[in-house]
Amino acid sequence: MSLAVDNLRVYYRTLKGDVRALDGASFTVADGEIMGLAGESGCGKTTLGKSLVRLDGRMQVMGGTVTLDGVELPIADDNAMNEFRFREVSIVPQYAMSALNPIRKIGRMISELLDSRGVSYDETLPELSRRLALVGLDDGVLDRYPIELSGGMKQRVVMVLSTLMNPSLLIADELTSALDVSTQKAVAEMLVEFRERKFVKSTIVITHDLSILYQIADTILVMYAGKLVEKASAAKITEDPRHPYTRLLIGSLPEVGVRFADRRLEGIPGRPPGLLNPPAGCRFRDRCPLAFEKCAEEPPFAEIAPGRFAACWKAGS
Amino acid sequence: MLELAGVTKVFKTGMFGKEETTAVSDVSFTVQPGEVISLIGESGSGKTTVGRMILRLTGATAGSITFDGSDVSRFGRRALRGYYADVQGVFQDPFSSYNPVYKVDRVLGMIRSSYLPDLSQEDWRTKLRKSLEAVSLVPADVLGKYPHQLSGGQLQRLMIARALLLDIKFLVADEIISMLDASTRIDVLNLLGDLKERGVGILFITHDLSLGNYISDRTIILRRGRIVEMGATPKVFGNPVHPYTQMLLFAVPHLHSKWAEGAEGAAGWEHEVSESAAGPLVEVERDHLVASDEGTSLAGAQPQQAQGGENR
Amino acid sequence: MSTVGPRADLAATPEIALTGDGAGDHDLGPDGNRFETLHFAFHNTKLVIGLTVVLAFLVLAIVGPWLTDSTPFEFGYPLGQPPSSQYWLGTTSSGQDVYAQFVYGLRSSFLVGAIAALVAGSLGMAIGFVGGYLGGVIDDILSMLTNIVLVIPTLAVLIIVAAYLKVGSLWTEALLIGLTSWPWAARAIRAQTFSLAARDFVNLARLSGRGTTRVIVNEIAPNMSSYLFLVFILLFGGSVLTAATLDFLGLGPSQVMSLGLMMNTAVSNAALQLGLWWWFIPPGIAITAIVGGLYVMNVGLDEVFNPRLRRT
Amino acid sequence: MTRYLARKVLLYLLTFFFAVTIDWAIPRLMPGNPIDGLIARIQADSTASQQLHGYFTESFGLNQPLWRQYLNFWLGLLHGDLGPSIAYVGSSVSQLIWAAIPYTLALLVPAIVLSYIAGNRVGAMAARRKVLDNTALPAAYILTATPYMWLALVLAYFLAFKWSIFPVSGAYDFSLQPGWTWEFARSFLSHWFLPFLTLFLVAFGGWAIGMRNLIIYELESEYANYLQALGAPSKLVRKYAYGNAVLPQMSGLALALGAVVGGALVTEIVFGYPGIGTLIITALQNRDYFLMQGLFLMIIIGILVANFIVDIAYVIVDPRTRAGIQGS
Repeated sequence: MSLAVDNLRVYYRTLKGDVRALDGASFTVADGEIMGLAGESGCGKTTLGKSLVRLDGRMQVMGGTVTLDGVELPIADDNAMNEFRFREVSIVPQYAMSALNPIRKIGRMISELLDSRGVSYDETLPELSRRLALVGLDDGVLDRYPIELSGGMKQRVVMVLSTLMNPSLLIADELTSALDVSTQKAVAEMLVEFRERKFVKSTIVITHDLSILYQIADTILVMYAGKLVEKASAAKITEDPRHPYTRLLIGSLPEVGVRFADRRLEGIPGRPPGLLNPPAGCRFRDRCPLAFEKCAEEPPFAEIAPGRFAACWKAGS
Repeated sequence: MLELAGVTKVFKTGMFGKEETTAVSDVSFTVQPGEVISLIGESGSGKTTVGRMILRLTGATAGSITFDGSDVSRFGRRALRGYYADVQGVFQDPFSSYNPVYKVDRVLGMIRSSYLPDLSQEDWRTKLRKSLEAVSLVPADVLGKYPHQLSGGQLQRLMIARALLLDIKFLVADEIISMLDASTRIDVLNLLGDLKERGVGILFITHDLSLGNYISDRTIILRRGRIVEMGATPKVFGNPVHPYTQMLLFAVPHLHSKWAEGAEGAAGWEHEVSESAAGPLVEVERDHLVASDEGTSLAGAQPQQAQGGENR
Repeated sequence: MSTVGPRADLAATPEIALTGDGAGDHDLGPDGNRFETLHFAFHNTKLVIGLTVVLAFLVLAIVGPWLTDSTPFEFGYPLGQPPSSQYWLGTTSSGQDVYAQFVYGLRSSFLVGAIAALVAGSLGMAIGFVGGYLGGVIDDILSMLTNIVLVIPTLAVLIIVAAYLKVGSLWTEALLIGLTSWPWAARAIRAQTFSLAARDFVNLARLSGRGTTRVIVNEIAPNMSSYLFLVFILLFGGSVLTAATLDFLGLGPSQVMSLGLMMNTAVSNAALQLGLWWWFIPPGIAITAIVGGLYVMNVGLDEVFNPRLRRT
Repeated sequence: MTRYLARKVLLYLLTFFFAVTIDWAIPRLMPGNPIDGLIARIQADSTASQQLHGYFTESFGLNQPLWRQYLNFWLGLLHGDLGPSIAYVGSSVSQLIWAAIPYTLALLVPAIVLSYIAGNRVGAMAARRKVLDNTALPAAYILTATPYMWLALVLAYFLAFKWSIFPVSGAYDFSLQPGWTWEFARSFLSHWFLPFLTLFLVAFGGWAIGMRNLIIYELESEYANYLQALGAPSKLVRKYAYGNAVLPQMSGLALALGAVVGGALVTEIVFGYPGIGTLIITALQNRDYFLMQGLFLMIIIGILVANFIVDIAYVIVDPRTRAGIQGS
């Protein structure tokens, strides 16, 4: 089936009060869909991604539900969630390059992990080595320590491991940001390959790099200051963005070919609001050129056209 | 204005420097006033090392760096201060460029005490206001604050304002916008454009080809410490000759055109462009040079007179 | 007997407890973070308990001697009296007032601890800062020296030196302890300096015409103030332990009463056999409480400066 | 791997050379002549003291040029001849030391090993259970802050003098001859237990604290987060965290040797246990310079060897050092 998130709210508890990092997210991701989750730093995209797998440290679910393939995920209950992790919901973390235990051979670590989840390593080994080969790694990798591999190789091992149980939903958190251009393309295309080969049903790719999402994502969901701003197909969102923030964001990206001499691009003045006590109404109001009095009332994240959503009073026109 | 000739850097590591790694080998280029040169390379290409050598933060193992005719490596403490009055740097991580213990104003105060000690309070305040305006910062928003109270964009802009206080001739900008968000990134980039119009030469170090293309007049592509392609930006981007440059341009994700299917695909893991013998730079067309390694089709290339490359 | 500097077995932990996860957490910028730091400081049970214990004994060391007119070495009191209202801590088998010995002993322990910590701390800072900042061959030599002195059981050296030198005064004893207990501090400070020296604001200071010493003093040291304080606390605790051990061996100054000397005379006058527990129990409790208080304070402070350790 | 160990050996050889030089230099550079002090103690009349002075200067070879003395010192050292003992006239320093070493080792080795194991276990558990963290940890702080000699005094006073459960002084009953008899073993153990307990308790405190902090760091490391994100049970995560945390503790072990050895010396003195400690105190009281120099060297050699053993163990346990050498 698919993923359905309804009014999910996740805050960070701090000394000075709750940081409302994710303030009401409602969206769906169909089977086989690769949804890009984009936004600038601090917009809540990583909080959203993490809350679907494992809340860490001071994160707390304030409300909302998440259902995957018709079953509601107990995201607030860490232990109960264990059952779903790795099997139904999995993540390739931002720190993939240092996610492997340094003092264990990779093969041994995988076998200990699988045993702990009641899966036999020997049965999975053929499939594991097949998938390693798919990403350009030979079985010898299983016999070596993480320190002996390059950053890129470690990341690929983590990608294979995270998707080994064919999870229904995969979260890929800032997978390409630490990579060079050459390896970036290969990693991005691998995500598509994983979907084609049914290793994962639906994927959420979290990144601030819209051009990567344009290449591999079916749809793109843009976030700003803890709120959903716009969702549409990759093509539509880049060619015909409806929300003012998306429009300005795409307008400020220098495409290869655009030069300073001939066309001077414009950034977005000002800064996103602090999320300790965010302003009422639309949170982009004080930076938005189209702002008018109605913006004082928070616009719903509504469907403005088939398959297109936006949270702006003027987005519909 | 600035000229690098055969600059090489070899780092010594291990116990008493037994092991050696060559970070930069035989890099030569010149920068004219008011010219923006982008130095593009992936991580480990040595681009940051080149920037640090120009700023005399590390010494060059071989080759020479001359600024307005005098050799930078031979500067004593006094001459170095003079050099820093003309040449300044802005670094990648805004939050690491400010000492967290002090207010951000100290960064400007250091410039005043080292370079403009006898400036009257009045002149200093006007100079400060003018340079802050040049980087579109409102003094009240920025002065008297601690680094963690400002955004990355504001901090980088303040860094440029700091350099403007000295009416510098040359600026080394090392990945200055890679930590910034897309929306504020472009404003800082435009600032470099304004600096260019004020006649300041800029070395723009980046791994992002689209940024390099957007802001620079000439481009240098570095790979593992060596120049593989160099020349006028439209020529290098429009007609890439070296396979490495072609691969880079091919891999860059565009916003409006999908990656060409086929050719590269998932198999292209860290594909090694042929590790061939390093050939000298050969002029492919006016103001467009390419390293004549194997696999470089130099159709119609003329040997670069100055380099005396062999005739192909 | 305890080692020089903090317990070497604990020496392993300060390095870990101190470095925490790098400089990142230690340079909590003031203002926004100061509120948080102070808030955590007062609510950190370990810090509060440790501080009260240490301060209590400090007050006792200052005020104690004023409350009695007898002096540590004076005889003429009844022999072997248990603690009573007249002799708060009883008397020795040779008729000396134990209370007077105890409070004067406390004073010398605090004194030796402070001086030795200052000596070892400044040596550790000098070597740690220079080695960490300059790097290269100088750093290799200094680290080699540090490792050598670190491996040598500083106590054996102290025994030999003290035996020949006939330590006359607290100052010489403190100096000796300080000169042999600096290595682990030097290593901890060097590691911290190393990570700070790589930060951009250090390069920026150099670009503003600042020399090495000014960079170390104005840029690096202030960022480590909380860290240096922790180092001093551990050095202080370690020195008190080492001084007590030396005095117990009879190698400390014999004309100055110290807690270690008390235990030495107690043992050599068969206090155990005679059951005069009030002669040798109090000095041990004082040392354990002071040093224990210091270590608990250190952990509390480390939690305050380094949130990751906090058990919230 | 060999390169890693070779570097360590170089360090230890340098340290040894440096230590021997200190050991040789101290008596000769110190103000006053050791022999005057020596003779003053013997209170011989003036003429006899003149001959004695000559004899001792001769036997110490102090009349030779400094560099010659230094050479002799090294030559003597290499032959294991550390010179005659003054305190125990007639026996050589090496004999005395070889007699004392077994007892000190019998105390040290079990104390270090057992306290290391127990300390790490308790530290790891304390990181997990709040109740332990609030009881075992404070106790660990107090223990590790306790001066060895004082804990020895307290144990001696209560367990030996007051309730006389354990004997004090000597390593076994004087009436017995050392041999593999059951009776001798019982007596030996009862003499051995209190000094061992002293060393064990104080060292134990240090390890527990160290491990508790290390485990907390490891539990928040990236590999731990990743495992938990894949739903790994906390038992597995803790097992990995412990495995990683033990390594810095091992290098800490090398550092801690100096402290525990120091502790052993003082504890022996309190219990009159016939190890290196008692030998040192007699050497000090009798101004026996040769014995002191010999003891100092023995301690240095012992610690260097122990450090080297710990380094080898570290390389075996930590794959990074091994793999790092041959790694890609």
